Amino acid sequence: MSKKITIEPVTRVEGHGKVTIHMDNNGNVYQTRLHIVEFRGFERFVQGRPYWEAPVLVQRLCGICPVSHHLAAAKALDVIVGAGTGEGLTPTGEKMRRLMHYGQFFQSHALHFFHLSSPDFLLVSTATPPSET
Amino acid sequence: MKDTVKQILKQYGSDRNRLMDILIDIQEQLGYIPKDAIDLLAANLGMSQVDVEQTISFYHFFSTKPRGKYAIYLNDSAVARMFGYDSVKRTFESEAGIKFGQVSDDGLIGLFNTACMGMSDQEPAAIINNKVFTRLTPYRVREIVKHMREGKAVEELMNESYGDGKNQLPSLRSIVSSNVRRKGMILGDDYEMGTVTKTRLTKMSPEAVIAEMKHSHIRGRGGAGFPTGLKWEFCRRSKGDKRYVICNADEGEPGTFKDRVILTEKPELVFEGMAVAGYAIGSDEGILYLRYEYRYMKDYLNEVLENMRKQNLLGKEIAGIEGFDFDIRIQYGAGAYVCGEESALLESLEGKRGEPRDKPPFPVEKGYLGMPTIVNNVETFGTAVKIVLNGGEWFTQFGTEDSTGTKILSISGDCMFPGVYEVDWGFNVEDMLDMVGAWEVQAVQVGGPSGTLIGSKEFHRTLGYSDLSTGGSMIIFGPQRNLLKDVVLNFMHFFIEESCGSCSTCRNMTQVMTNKLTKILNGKGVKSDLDDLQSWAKTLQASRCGLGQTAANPIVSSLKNFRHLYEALLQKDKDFDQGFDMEASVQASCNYVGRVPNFNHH
Amino acid sequence: MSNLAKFKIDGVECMAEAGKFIVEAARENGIFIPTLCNMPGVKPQGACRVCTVRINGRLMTACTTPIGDGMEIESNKPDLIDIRKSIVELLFVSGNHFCPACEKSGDCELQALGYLYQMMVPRYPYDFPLREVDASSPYIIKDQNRCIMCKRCIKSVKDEEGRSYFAFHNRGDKLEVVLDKVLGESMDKQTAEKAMESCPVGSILVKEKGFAKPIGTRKFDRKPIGSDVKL
Amino acid sequence: MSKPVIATTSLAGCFGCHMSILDIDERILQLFDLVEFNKSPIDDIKKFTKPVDIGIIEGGCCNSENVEVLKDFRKNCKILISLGECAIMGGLPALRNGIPVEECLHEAYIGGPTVQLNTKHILPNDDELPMLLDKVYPCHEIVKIDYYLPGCPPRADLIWDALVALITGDPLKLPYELIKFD
Repeated sequence: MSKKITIEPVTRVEGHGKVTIHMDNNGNVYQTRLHIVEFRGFERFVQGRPYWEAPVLVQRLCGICPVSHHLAAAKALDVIVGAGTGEGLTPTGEKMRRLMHYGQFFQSHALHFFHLSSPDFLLVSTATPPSET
Repeated sequence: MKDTVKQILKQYGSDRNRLMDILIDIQEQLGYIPKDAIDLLAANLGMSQVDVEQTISFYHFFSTKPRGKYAIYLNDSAVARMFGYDSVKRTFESEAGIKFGQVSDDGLIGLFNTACMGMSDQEPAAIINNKVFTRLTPYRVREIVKHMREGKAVEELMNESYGDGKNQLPSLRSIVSSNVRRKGMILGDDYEMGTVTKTRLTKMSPEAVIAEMKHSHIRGRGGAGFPTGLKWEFCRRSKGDKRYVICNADEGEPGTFKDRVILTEKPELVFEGMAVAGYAIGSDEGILYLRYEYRYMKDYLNEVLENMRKQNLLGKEIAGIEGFDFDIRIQYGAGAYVCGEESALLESLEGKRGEPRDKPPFPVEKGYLGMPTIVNNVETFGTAVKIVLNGGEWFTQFGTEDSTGTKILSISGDCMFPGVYEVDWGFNVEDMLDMVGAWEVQAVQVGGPSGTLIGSKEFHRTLGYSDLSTGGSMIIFGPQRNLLKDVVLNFMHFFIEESCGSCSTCRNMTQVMTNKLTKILNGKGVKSDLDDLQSWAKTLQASRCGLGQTAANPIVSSLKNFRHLYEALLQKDKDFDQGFDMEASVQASCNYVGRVPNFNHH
Repeated sequence: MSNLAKFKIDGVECMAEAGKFIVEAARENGIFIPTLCNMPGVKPQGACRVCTVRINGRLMTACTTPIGDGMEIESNKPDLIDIRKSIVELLFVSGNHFCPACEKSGDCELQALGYLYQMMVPRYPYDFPLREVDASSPYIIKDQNRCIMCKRCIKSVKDEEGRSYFAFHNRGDKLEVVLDKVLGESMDKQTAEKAMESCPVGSILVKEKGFAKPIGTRKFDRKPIGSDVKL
Repeated sequence: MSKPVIATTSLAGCFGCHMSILDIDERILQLFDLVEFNKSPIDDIKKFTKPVDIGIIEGGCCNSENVEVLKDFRKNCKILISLGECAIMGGLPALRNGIPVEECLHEAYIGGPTVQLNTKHILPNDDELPMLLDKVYPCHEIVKIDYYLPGCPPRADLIWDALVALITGDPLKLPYELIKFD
């Protein structure tokens, strides 16, 4: 009978995750799986909503990268309303979008470093002993 | 189709206030109300199409799709279900080859449910093309469907003998039984039509008539119980260049059928009572608002009216009284219990949805078409004739101090002799059960779903406006009945179906409380559910009309008088359970991907 | 000089023109009574029941009841506030009110009452009905998921011949507010703006104008509903 | 008196509420003085190692695993807080409620405009995968929840004030601007 180790949830990262390591009887790993299984059904339930609601709806696909999804939807709207032919998008509009995206990078990196990985570097003592992970 | 609609429009002078009559005629001549007819109506009545559809979609008997050459409406009330509704329904479905709510492909038969149609003493009952069939059995159903396939007319489907009393008259020819078990001043045979008009009205002033009514302390028989004399007086005093007398014959409260019997056996008494009221308040137009389920009485009632006109008891210069003109027309509803509420009735009379009005103003100030109007029950008008005949003083010897006179009860359910009984107010429930041959009684529903469900500890109480008030409905439940499932749940679904939906409380709370009741009945109940039901019901008190304010009564009164039935269903070991069922919830997705649900995977 | 009626609300002496509806009379005396379906210039509907007050022991709607001299009105009592909160919760659970993706958020009167009564969570289970979004008109969207059946649009949005653009459909819990196909397709821009303005929630939206006001500048972002009512 | 123990989890949420918890910025150091974190995605503890005083739940229940984690939290935590619209009313994922779950799966794996590659119409089907529920359930419709903090995400100051009040027992005065549903 195969043995299995489950690491759940994957921590110190932003978002959900689970890892399962499948081993045969004498402990050799034959398969490892990373589970990101949050199926919500956006593809179906977004249909029928007014199109200008799309950015506000899809930004809630992920709480860490809402801006990316928001901008993806905004670009899709560019095509619908005819602003997507490059010069159709005003320079200011394009710069606003880049600024928003950089803001998200900046926030995400700072958060990951100061909140999630800094305990290992700065407060080594409080980092939880491996046995409990 | 176009010329049929045009002809009907002309008949009613393209008056949008007569939209109910217009729609009824179209529905009966074409079998349904097609889209083109709606467009035509909208154009000619100066309304948008959705405004016309707004009225059509409110009433149960209007349909924008064909309902079959034979449109069958089977009564699904609590009493019908006690006497074989399920087997009759299954037989209809197997014989017609369709489910309820559908019409057969060949368009021959349509099967539909309907709320209580006033036949509780002879269930199961159904209406087929406006003809009433009572005491149905699976065998009878098979016969009816066979004859339908042979193309017989609806009258030919009736091969039973006609009902008793006036049901046998050529203009009525109905198999409905009147079941008059106990007569009193109203149902008694000691009255000759026209006596009061000719010998009393000719000598009394309108004010004198009102004085007698007030002196008799009579209160409305419809269920609300407002003093009738006062109502007439207010109306007489209200300013308005026209006044109306409306007779409320909507009789939608489940378990009530006494108005059907009064209108069958004593219609002239009711119409004369309307004339008396017209004389008292100074009105020349009376309207009988009759529920569509009683459409089978149409020719019979028209014949009675015609006869009264011939005898100068209606029409111009009635009984020679100078200046007293009064005539009556019949306006049919189209299937909406809420139209029994007087202001909803007035909205329906004006061709609109039966949504109760805000009060004030009261109908006696601003009623039909904004004019001062009195709306009284069938029985109240009949009683008025006897009061004017014998005087208010004579009337107070019957009944009790605060509930004078007699009350006609429609008693049904688990008893030997269901039917109509005229008794004095102050009659107690024990005597009533003895009278109708009901032993071993588990519960009695007094006043229909908006009334109360009482157990044996309350049978000593008496019928009256200050104790057990009722519009006439008394339903008796034997020990074998499951009160919560067969009665309370049925009544809650009735309120969900019949709510007009125009106020937030009743539109939503009836569904929310019924879901909670269903959860308890499915064995998922916990103690806090009972407290929730009790506190949630309070919100309904903010509803605009009586329907909303009493919509929680089935649950609240059964919780009060039969709490042990609820507690027996509660889960003992849990104090929190919102009814979440994991196995059921994962079924759909697992089936779709072809997976057997497994619950111990990590 | 029209006759003035003296009356009391929660013991506070008030005066207003007799016959004026309680909601307006209270407002003139600096007292806020919440409403959702009431709309200036339109006959009161008594549809939402949120303005329920108690007069001589009877529950009445303040929007439809005219002031009478010597009237004693209870409004700010715990049980009445709980009825209003209960109605707001009922409206939330019986529709699909997902505020984060709704452009009316911050200007929505239903949401504002949710804030006023600190509705953290409704006491009733969510119904999650699936209702239609009608985009057939060139200028507006009618989203039935957010409709609270208050009749403001039905009563106030009419064409020049007085025909209604909107109307009820069905009854009971299947009740909906629907847009007339013919009139809807010929609706002009001003009528569209008027229709959106008449809707207290996010059920009628003018097309292609979404999320115009940034968060923080909307009507109820800073101050609760009714805070503009003072002496 | 030992510090109260806090645990957090994100069920059918987008992790935005956890981001909002971390938006208390430098006050997280104060938080570490007040409380001790146990099972949470932002530290390494993956299973409850001791009884927990306050459990903070983000997200409603969209699949069977969410339900099991939620019930596990109910068992191990004295107090449970529903954090954010998803936990309170199902949130955005609940927009699928009323739509048959088969249609959602079909659109995503078979019928969608960008799904040409899935020629063999493979659907997610493995015993290790959580099973999709018929609809998204708010947490309080599955387990008893004690407190609710609305918002999408709830403002960081709201979370901070509420947590401090809960821990210290001081009365909670929430300024009007903090209670938002969007």
